[in-house]
Amino acid sequence: MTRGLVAAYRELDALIDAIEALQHRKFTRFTVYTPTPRHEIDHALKPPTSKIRLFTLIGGLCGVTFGYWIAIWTSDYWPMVVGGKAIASWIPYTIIGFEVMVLVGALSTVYGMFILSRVPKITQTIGFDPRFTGGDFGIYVETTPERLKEAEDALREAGAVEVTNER
Amino acid sequence: MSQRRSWALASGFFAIAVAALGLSAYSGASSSQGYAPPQPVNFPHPRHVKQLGMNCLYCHYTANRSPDPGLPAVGTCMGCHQVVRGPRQAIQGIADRDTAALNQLLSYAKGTSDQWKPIPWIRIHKLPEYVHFPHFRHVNAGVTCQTCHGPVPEMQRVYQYASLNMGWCVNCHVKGYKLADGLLAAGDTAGARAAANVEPKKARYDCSVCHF
Amino acid sequence: MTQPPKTVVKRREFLKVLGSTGAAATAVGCSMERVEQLIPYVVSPDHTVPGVSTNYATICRECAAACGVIAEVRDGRAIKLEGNPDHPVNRGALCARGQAALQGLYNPDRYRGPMIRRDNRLQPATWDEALARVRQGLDEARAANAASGVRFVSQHENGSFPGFVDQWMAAGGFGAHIAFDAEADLAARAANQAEYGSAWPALDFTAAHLIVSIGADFLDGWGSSVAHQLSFADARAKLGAAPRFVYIGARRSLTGLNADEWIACRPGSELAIAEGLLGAVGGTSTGTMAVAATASGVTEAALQRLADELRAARPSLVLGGVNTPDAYLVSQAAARINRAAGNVGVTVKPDQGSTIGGADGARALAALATEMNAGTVRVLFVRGANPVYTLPKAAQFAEGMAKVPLKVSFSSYPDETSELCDVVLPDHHALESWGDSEPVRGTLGLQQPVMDPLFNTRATADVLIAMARADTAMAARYTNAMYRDALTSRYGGGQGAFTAALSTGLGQGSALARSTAASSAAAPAAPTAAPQAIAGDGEFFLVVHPSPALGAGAGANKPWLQELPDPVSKIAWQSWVEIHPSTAARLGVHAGDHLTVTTAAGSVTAPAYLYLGIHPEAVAVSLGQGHTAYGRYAQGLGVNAVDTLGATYDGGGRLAWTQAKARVAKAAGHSRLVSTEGSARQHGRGIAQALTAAQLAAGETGGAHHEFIGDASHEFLPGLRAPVANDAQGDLGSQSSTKKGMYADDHWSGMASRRWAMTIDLSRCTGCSACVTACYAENNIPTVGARWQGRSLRPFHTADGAGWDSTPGANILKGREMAWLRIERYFEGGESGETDFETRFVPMLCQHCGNAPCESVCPVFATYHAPDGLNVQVYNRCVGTRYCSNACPYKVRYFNWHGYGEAERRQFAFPDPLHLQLNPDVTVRGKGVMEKCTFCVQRIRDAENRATAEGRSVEGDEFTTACAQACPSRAIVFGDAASEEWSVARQVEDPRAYHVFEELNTYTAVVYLKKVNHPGGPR
Amino acid sequence: MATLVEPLDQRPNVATANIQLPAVESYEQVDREIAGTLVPTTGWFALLGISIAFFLWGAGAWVYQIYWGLGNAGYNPPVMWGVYIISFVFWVGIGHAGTLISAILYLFRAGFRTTIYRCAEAMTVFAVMTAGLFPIIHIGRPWKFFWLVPYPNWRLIWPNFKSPLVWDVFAISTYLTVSATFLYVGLIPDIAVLRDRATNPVKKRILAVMSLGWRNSEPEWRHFARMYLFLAAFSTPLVLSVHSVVSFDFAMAVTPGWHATIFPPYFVAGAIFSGIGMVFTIIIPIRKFFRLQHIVTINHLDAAAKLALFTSMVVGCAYLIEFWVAWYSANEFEQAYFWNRVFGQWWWAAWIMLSCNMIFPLSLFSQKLRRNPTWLFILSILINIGMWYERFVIIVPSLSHEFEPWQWSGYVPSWVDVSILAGSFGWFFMWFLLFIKNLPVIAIAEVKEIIPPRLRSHAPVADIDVTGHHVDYSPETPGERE
Repeated sequence: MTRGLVAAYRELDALIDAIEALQHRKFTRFTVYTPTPRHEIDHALKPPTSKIRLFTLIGGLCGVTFGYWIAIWTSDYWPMVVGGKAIASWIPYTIIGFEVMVLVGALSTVYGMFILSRVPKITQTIGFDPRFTGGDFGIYVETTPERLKEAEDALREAGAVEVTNER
Repeated sequence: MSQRRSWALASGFFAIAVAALGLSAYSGASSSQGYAPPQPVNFPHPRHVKQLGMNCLYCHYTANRSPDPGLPAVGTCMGCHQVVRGPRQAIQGIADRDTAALNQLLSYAKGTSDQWKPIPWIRIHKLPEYVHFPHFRHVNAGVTCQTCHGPVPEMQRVYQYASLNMGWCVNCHVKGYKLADGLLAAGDTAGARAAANVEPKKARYDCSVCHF
Repeated sequence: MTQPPKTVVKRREFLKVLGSTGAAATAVGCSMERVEQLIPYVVSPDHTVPGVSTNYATICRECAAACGVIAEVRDGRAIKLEGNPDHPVNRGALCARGQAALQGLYNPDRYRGPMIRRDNRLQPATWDEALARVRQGLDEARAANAASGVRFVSQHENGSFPGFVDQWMAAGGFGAHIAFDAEADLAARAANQAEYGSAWPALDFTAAHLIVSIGADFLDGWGSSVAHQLSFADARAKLGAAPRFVYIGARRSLTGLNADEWIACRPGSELAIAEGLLGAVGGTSTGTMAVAATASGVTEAALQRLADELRAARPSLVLGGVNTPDAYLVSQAAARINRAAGNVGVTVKPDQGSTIGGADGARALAALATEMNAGTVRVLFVRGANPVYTLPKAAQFAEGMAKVPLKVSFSSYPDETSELCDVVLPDHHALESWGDSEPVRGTLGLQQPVMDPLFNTRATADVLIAMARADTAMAARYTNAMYRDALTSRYGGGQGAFTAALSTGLGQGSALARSTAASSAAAPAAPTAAPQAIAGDGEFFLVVHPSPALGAGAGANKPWLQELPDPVSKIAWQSWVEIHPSTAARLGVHAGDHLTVTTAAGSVTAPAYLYLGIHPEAVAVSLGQGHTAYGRYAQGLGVNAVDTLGATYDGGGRLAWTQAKARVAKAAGHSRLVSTEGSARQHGRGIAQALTAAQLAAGETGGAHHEFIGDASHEFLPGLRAPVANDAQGDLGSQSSTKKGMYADDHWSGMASRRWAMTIDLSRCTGCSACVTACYAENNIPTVGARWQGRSLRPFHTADGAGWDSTPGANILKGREMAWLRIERYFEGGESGETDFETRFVPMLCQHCGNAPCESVCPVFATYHAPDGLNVQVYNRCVGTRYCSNACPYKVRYFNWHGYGEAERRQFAFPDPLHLQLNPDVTVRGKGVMEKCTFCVQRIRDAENRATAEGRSVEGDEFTTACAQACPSRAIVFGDAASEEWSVARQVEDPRAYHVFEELNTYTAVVYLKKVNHPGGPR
Repeated sequence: MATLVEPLDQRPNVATANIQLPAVESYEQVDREIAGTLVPTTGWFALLGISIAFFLWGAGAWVYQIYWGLGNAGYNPPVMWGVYIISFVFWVGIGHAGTLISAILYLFRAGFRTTIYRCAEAMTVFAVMTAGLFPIIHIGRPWKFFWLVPYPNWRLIWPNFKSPLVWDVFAISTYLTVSATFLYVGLIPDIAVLRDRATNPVKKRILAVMSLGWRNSEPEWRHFARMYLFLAAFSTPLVLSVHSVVSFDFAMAVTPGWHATIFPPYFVAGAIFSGIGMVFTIIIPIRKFFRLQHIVTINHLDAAAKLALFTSMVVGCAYLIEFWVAWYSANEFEQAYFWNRVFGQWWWAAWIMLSCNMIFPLSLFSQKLRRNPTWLFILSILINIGMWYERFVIIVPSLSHEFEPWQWSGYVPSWVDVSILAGSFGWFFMWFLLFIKNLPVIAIAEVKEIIPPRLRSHAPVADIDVTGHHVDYSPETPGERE
């Protein structure tokens, strides 16, 4: 059974300090909120690179395969010559292949983003404060009840304007 | 929660709709297979073909000579029914005449032959005007009537047996017509057995063979 | 004759109207939602198979030539006319006017039954009423003791009918019968009769080394055009050895355009030239070259050169047939030249001449008009002829009619004359009635009904017989109840032989000659001995000429003929004034500016057409338009050139069309010419290629096909290679390739073994356009030029059609004519002031390319390449992107801009009963789809089906396309280029063969053979 | 303990073009000002009404045309394509700027895109929606349009994948889907902002659904940025391919004036050019009436103008090359056609095209004009006209002056053509107007990216930006409120 704290910060450097403080105190399970992506935060968190590229690759490959397949298969299914061109003529079919690759690739990329970043989310309330979409930065720390105090201190030291208890 | 369910529902409906569309398009749901309108004269095919063993070509007399199969003129009917008319008892297990149908016929054939009126049959098997289907070419190729028109000898009221969709035509043209199947459909089991290993007869499937 | 009940016809028409909408609106079998009835025969007739055509041999009555035709009848309705191959005159060919006879038969404006004038309006009546009215009129005439005041005017036709009417009139003790022929060159006939002893000797162009035509338009209306054209084309087909053709005249008619040299003379000076030539060839002549030169405005040198040629080239053929008052003398002189040059019996064969004769000209009618105005005429019968339209105002025919107590018309159409009549007893159409003709002496052409009468009409002959039998005085002489019986009884061998002869439409015997009494009254008055100069104030000679398509006006109610661009000017649905560009420049006139042409007799105003082929001192107007009645297609189009003519007649008694000088003034207004011509020059693009005889002899190809600079040279590929050319991947080219499907030569369908192709010999083609109309008839092509078929100009329109573009030919002005086969007419030379120029005619149709640019761009395979070499258009698959047309270099694809096939649309092209003519084998295309020449694929498939049914394969030259069948020049040859059985396979090997735009690598299946010219100059 | 006196990170968030927004101090201000633009005004309602009226008139004309047949359009065979295909290419072209700005410039890290890309992207989506209608409008049997789409059917036949029109179907639908997706995912964080600012519960609920529960958490941002990068990487070749495919509609036919290998690059350049033209036409009034001059600054317009100038020169170069090739090919058909295009029948259209696309844009060499919104607006209108006429000049003269002299013709549009063209503008602006009052027309999150974050050590905004570079304040530094 874990408890959570939500801390709000008005300044970027305060947030960075808080992150560093939590890391220093070996807190691992915390989420950072920021109105806009900042490199300073990445710098502080050093997160792993996103897995999204896999979705893109697989989607793209499926797409291009399907594109070529549908064109070639239908041509051979009922062979009709037009303009003295080969019945299954791969050269123009490259366009079909390409377009379908882009379509499927792009859609699967978006799909990947949804999967990885867990949107669509059902509820926004837990561990979140509306002001994080406005001007403020924030941290949501999940921890055991006994370390709750320690976490709160760390957050406040770093200059949290407000720290609230979740649940 | 509710959101997720409603989303699932929405996308589910969408998927079903798309599938249905695809299926209907594929199955040719737009065909009028099974169309069986009442005819001005309720002509009993079973009586004539099955019991009396008349040949299709007796009435549909140009099916082997012309693109049009031909319809019996009133004169053709009256050829027999000048004599064969009115009620009579069942004999030799052949049921009583269908006097109702007979009277329908006679209502068109009152008086002398120059006073007769043609029978306005309701068309059932209808290909669009841009398709050219030469009956005689198919009949001469040995395709039995029942292959396309179904068990007409069994039909008290004729209905459209096949879908008459393009895919239906093309399948036979490409895969070929199996004489055995045709004969079987025509009820000639012996012939079917004999023709068991006759090569399927293919036909040209170029568009300009039927569309021009 | 079979008697199929109307219901059958009704059913077919029902199907076809569905056909149109069906094809347009419902491509997924939704047509089932319509409940449709199948109406069988009541008693099925023998000899007819539903859905299979029956052919009947009969006679074409569109002009005096009386060609033999074969009528194709399907389920009780005639759907196509083709020439009768056995007929001595037309040998299987048929001209545009003959083809269009069907639209006379199915004309929507035909009288549906007898009419009687009540409260000054023609109103439907029963036959009994109408006949009673006529009988009453005759009795009154007799009672008044003025039986001679009963007169009969009929459209003269070759055969027994004129004689029959003569007899009838005689039997009743009535006045003379006038068998009127507005177009026939009676002067030439009279002159021929006098000089050769034959009204119309057979002309053998092939035997001649030089052809000189002095105004004789033997290809468009002068005598029997089809017969002449067959012979002329054969002569031209001798290529190097072909006769040189010199045309002398003020205007280059279609015939003139086919000449190697044109000597442009002043109208009226033809006689002087003829006399000059006559002298030069050693005949006894009054004229000299010098006189001729001054009179005609042609240099003496040119005439002298011609004379020398005429002396050198023996045998030659000189034809004289002008429209001036001198017509008789010119024909006479021409005949004498032939005699002097020893052509008689060689190129001119009096013994084989046809017997056309006994026709009366306008002069006879004018005389009648005088009588009518004098009030001595009590009853007037009119059949076929339309004097009120064809006679000049000066003759006062209409006024005369007003003074006649009873005017009876047998006309089928509400023309100007029958509109003035009191009783209309509509005649059968020629295709519904019995008759005969004597095209060649001793040979009888038989005319039989090919279908049941469409409307409540009766054959005039039968009506006359009935009237006679009802009349005590005449009854005795009419034992036969029907005209048919009269014919059979006259026929040697009687009933049986007659019936037998019907199968070919030809028999032995001779038609009933006109009784002397009648013909003396009708015979041409003594030919005017003295030449008449063409006078009148005004600086321009006015040349009036019959139209190749509309004749003197009879064709104007047939949409096919209205839609057919004039072979010379390429203008349709319109009248125009031809004026020479230099003259136009002088007057500041541009094409389309309205010109008023005024003579003493009257004036007409029409847009100007700048034409190199008209003498600079002359303007020309065509006959045929300007009807005030005669049905929806004729009425209110253009002007009637007769309005400018006075009552001047030529030696044969025909109205002298070119008779006066005229003032020409630019009038207010401008209207675009309804022309199908884009540019009249080919800009060196090698579409119509030609050789000189010299080049041909030297074995030159005549400036090989036109190429790009630095373009790789192509070996000539007459569409004979595999169904399609090889592709980049080599799939289609390599024998081993398994990726060819139906396109493999060894495919079980065997389709790829055939290669349908066509050759068109430009040295035969005369541009007569018979093929165009044949194509309309065969392929259900809609006519789009009628005034109500235009597009909408405003979003909202009123019932009276305001808001619609109702200019005649509105669609054609927008370039939307649908002719699958068009004749392109290109001029060569003549730009830099010289008089003479060359004309090349190119029939342009879908080339069925092996590498068709149109196919690969179609998104839905609506057009693609069939294994047997056809470029197929699948109407029901077409969605109408029109991309194919953009890609087509030949621009031979046509789009259905409106619902031309939908009865409920104002643009409907087949108003009842015209739709009965529609060919059941061809889909009526719907709105929004592309269409084009199919090489008559329906005929190909039909031949294949028949062959299969008979367990054989299609034989060489077994069938041909509609255009090739009709062509009176035999210029078009169609067939399987892959098999030596077919003559087309030999034709394509001709050294003159070329493809149009060969450099585009399209590998067309249509091969043109270069024209061969015989330029002038010393030889 | 880190301080930001020496920058934490040398990698800038965005490129260092001088695109700062000194007049924007805080994130809250961004939210406030941009959310503030969403209040409907009477002027907006008026414009919307006009657009809908135009749209309905055009739709009516189309129904009329379907009933009576295409004959009521101005087609004059052999000119079988006319206003509809011209407008199709025109609108597709417009549709290219959006993706260019949002994708290509993103990859190039061109910072001036930040404030205009949302607007351009929306424009793209609606322009492609408009363009997509025209092929359906122009075909003879619109009710059969679906036959171009490959789907299993009982006819057992499929579209012809060799036909450029089928390529179009694929290219356009792909492009519409991808650019719409691109627009939407870009909107998600901004919708989240609106969601949390919304007071009206209903509106809040809708926004909640649309924002998919976005919370601005760091992992979300991480995947988002990655996805955005890949989408951009996909859209870049896509945007190039789409107009290349459109150009194949012409280049694949043998018609003189069409059959040219230069067409794909030529069309792409033209498309981007016309797109930027339309962006100006749209963004300049917006920044004025929404009072956003301090966010969409003169510098941004200046940079975009340079891009317009560049593409204009590419297009102009293509025009000249066409003439040169016609001469050099010694192909008389080409030569005749091009002569006829400029000095013949169609000289007027050709000169409208040349002056609007090639000559007037040269004025952008002057910085004064580049920084003059009024001139940019006027010029953008000229560009739109010029680019419409470019397509006119490519399509109509080619078809009217082809191989067959006998079939040379002219072309005059009919009232139906014009109505439907007008209707298409109504349709386009209807959607666009609805968009700008319901969703942020400036990307909130990305604007926040380029303004300095609030820092505890109160480093004055004036002289430091997050890139660690110093800003020089010249008097005409843009952005001060008007």
